Amino acid sequence: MTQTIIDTANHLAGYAAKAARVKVIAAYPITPQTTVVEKIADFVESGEMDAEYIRVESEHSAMVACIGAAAAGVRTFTATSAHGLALMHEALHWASGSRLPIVMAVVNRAMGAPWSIWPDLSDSLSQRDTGWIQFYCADNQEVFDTIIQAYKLCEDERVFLPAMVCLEGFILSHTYAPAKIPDQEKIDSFLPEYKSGWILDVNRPYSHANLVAPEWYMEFRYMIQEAMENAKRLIPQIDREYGKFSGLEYGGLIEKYKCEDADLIVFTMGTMGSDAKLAVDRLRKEGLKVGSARVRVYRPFPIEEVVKLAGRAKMLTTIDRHISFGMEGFLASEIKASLFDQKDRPLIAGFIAGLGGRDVTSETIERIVKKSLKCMHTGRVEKETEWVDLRE
Amino acid sequence: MTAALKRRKEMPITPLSCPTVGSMGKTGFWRTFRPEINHSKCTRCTLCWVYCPDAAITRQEDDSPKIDYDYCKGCGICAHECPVKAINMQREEE
Amino acid sequence: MVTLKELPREEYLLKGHAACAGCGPAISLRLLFKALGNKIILVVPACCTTVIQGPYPYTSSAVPLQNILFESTGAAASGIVAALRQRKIEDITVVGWAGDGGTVDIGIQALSGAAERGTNFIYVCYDNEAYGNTGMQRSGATPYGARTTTTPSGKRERKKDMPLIMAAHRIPYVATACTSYPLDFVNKLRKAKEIKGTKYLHLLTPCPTGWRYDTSKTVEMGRLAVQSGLWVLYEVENGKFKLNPPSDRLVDKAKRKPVKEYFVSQGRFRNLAQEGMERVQKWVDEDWDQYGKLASNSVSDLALYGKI
Amino acid sequence: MLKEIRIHGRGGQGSVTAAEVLAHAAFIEGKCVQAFPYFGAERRGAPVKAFTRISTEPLLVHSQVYSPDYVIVLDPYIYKVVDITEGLKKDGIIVINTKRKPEEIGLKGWRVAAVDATGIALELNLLVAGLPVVNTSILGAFAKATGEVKLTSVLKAVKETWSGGAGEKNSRATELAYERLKKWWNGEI
Repeated sequence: MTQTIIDTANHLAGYAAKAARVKVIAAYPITPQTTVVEKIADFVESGEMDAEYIRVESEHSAMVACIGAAAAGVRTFTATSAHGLALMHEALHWASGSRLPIVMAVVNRAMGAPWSIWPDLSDSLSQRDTGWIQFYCADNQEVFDTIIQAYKLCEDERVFLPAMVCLEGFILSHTYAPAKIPDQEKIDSFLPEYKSGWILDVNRPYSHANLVAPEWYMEFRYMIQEAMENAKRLIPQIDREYGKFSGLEYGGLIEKYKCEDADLIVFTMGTMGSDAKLAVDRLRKEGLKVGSARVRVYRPFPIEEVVKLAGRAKMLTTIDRHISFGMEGFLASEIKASLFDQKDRPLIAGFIAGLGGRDVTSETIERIVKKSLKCMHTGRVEKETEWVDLRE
Repeated sequence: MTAALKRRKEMPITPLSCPTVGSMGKTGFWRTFRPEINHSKCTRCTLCWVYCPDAAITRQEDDSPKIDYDYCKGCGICAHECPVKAINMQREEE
Repeated sequence: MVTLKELPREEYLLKGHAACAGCGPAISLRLLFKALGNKIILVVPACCTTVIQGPYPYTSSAVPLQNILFESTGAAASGIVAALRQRKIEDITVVGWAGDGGTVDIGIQALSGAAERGTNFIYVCYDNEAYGNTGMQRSGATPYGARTTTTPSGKRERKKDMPLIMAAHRIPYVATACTSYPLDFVNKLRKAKEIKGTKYLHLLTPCPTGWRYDTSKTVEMGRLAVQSGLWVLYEVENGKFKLNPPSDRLVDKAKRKPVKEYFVSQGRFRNLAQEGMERVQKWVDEDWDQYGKLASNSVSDLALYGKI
Repeated sequence: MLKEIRIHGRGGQGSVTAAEVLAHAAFIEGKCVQAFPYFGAERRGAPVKAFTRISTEPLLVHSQVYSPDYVIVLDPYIYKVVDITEGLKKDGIIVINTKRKPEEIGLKGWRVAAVDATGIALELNLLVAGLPVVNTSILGAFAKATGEVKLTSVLKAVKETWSGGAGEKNSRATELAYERLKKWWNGEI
C-alpha cells in the first residue's frame, strides 16, 4: 500500500533506486549529492536492497563501473554533482554510445572555479550534448517518481539510452518534505525485469564498441537521435501510465500552469517552476493574463510543445539558472530555436537568475514578469538577456 | 572483403562485432618473406605453433605444423625459434 | 607445470588480425586464451589490442570483449564483476588486458581502486614499454635510455616499477611474466584464476615496430631481457616473494648476460652511450642484491609489506 | 589545371612520404600542392593509400580523391587485394612497380608505365628495416611517365628530404627508375 514519508529529495532518490530494484550502484561522494549514496549504503548494508554498492575511487570510475555492470546485464544507478559530473563527461559519451539504460541522479551544483557548493544548472546543462536524456524536477515527490519513470523509459527498446534526473542542490536535496512511495507491487508491474539491447555473453562472444570506420559511424549516431525522438513521444505516455497508480502527473515534457489564455508565459526549469506558480497566481489577481511553463525534459527538447504553447502568447520570458558564456541561457536558446520557423513569433526576453545558489523568490519572478509585460506593451525587448539583481 | 552495405535497420543499436577469421582481410598478403617447413627435419616440438603471433600455424593431429599462407605475415619467428632449423624464410617472388 | 603439448589447440585470437608482424602482445594474448579458455570476459582499454581485434563489423576475439575508455579498465571490470555476482554467475573470469600506458600512467587510478576494493578479477598489463598504438611515444614504463618519438634522445627516467606498486596493495597475487616464457605465463594465469580477489600480472611483450629489431627476434628479445636480469620473473603470493625460473638462477651476477648485449640488439637504444649502459648495469646489479635477499628469505616479505 | 594522384602501397613502404615528396617537387615548379594519407589502421604490410593534388590555382578542396588522373603503385602484389584502377580517369596513367606485363596483373587496356623499383632498391642496397625502399624511385618513373613534374624537381625534392648518403642513394634510385621506365601504351614496346 502507498506509504508517505517525510525526507529529503536525496534520500528519496535512494528510495527510488531501492524501489526500482537496482542491482549495482557505483558512486563517489560529492556535496550536495553525498546523502544519496549514504542512504543507499544503509539500504545495502541493512539488506533492504539486494544490491552491490561499489565505493569507487572517482566519479569517472563510477560511470564506467555502471557501464560495465549494465553491459554485464543488471540495472544500475549512480549519483553525482558539478565537478563529479564534469569528470564523468568522457564516460557519459561512452554510456550513450553503448546504448546502456543507466539512470543517474544529478544533484545540481554550480561549476568552479571558484568553489561553490550551491545550486545552479550549469553542471547538467553543460552535458546536454552527450546523448543522455535529461529530466529536471521541481519537488521531492517528482524526484522519486521521475527516477522510476526514467528506468521504464530507458529500458524501452525504442529508446535504450541513459538518463539524468536532475534536482537542485539544497533547495531539494537537503529539504525535508512529505512524499508518497507507491506500492512496491505496483512499481514492479510498472517496471518489469531489467532489459537492455545487448549483453556481454560468453555464448555469443561479441566485441563491443571496437573501431568503427567512417562508412558505418554516422548510422550509429543517427540511431541515438531516433531514440531521442522516440523518448519524446514516450515520456508523456509513461508519465500518464505512472500517474494512474501514483495519482500524480507532471505534464510529460512541460508542466503547464494557467497558459491556456496567457498573453505572457514564463519558462523555467527545476524548482523555479514551482515558485513561478505563486507569482502567476498573484499577477492573475491583478488581472494580468500570465502563465507558467516548466520545462521538465531538456533532452530531448520539447520543440513541438513549445511551438504549441507559444502560438497563443504575445510574449515569452525565460529564466535561466545557467549561462552559456558568450551567448545566453540554454533554455532561452532552445526556445528561440524552436520558434524560429513560426510566422508570428512572440517576443522573447531572457533572464539569468539564481546562479551559484542565489535565491530566486516568487517576488523576483513577479518582477521579472512585470518587466517583460512592459516589453510586451512597447512591442520591443531592449536587452536580449538580463542578469537579475546583479550588483552594479 | 567489406560486408555488403547493410541497411540501417539490419545494424545493431551499438557496434557489436562478430568473431571472424580475417578481421583485417587476408593478412598473408602483408609478407615479404615466406616460411617454408622442411618436414623431414621437423621434430614436431610445436614451438613454432606456440610462438606464432597470428595463429597461422596449425598444430595437426600428429603435432606437425601446417602454415596457412592466407594469414601468415612472414614475421620469421617460427624460423628463428625452430630448434632444428627446419623452417627457412624465402623472399616472396612476384 | 603445464607442458607445451598440454596447451589446448583451440584458438580464440582468430588469425587475420591487425597486429604488426612479430607482435609480442599477440603471442601472449593467444596464450592467455589457451590458459583460461573462453569462459572469460576481456576488458580492453585504448591500446594496441583495440586495433588488433580489427574494425566493426568484425573482431578477431572469439571471447566477449568490452572495449572501454583509456583509464577505466579497473572500473569497468569492477562493474562487470559486481553484475555477474548479482546474477549469481560464478564460472566466468573477468580479465583486464591493457597496455603499459593504460596501466602505469592513465589507468593506474582505476586499477588501484579496483585492487584496494579486492575486486575479483585478473588484470594483465602487456608491456611493450611505450604507447605502441599511437606510434611509440614514451610512457612511464619506457626504460631508461630508450628512444621514443617523444624522447628522441632517450628517456631520462627509469621504468616505473608497477608490479611492486601493485604488491603494496596487499592483493593476494602479483607476478611478472614474459612472452618468451609462455609456459611460465600460462601457469601463472591458471594459478591466478583459482585465487579470489585481485590478481595482477605484469607481462613484458617485445615489440619489433617499437623496439626496432627484426620481426623474427621477438622471442629472442624477451629471453635476453630476462637473461640479462633487466626483466625479473617472480611471484608475490600473499606477500611472499619468490623468483621463477630462469630468474631464480640469476642471483649470481656471473650467470647474467651483460645488459649491453640487450641494448645493442635494438634500434631504440642506438643512442644510449656506453656510460648510460654502465649506469643501467649498476642499477640492475643493485636490484638483484635485493632480489637475492628476498629470495633467500633473509627478508621474508617485501620490506614494506607485512603478511596479510 | 588540377591533377589528382592516388598512391597505393603497404605500411612501411613510404606511400605517404612519396605523396609528400611528389608535392614538394611540384611546389618547386611553382604549383599549388596538397598531400595527405588515407588514415586507417596502418600496420607494416597492410594496404595504405596516400594522395597528392597538383594545381595551378590555390587548392580549396579537402575531400578524398575519387577520380584520379594518375595512380602510383609501390607494391607489385597489391592489385590482388585492392582495385588500383577504381575511379581512374579513362586516359589516366598507372605508374607501377612491377616486373610483369600489364595483362599479367589485370591491367589490360589501361595506360601502364612500369619499372622494377624493388629490383633497383635491392641493386643499390636501399633498405629500411629490411624493406626495399621504392617510394623515391617510383617518383622518377612518374616524372617520365606523366611529365607532370621534371626529373630535376624530383631530385631536388629528394635531396631536400634526405641529406647525405641517404639523399645520394635515393636520388640514384630516382634516376635509375627514370631511365628504366617502360611505357606499355601507344605501341612503344
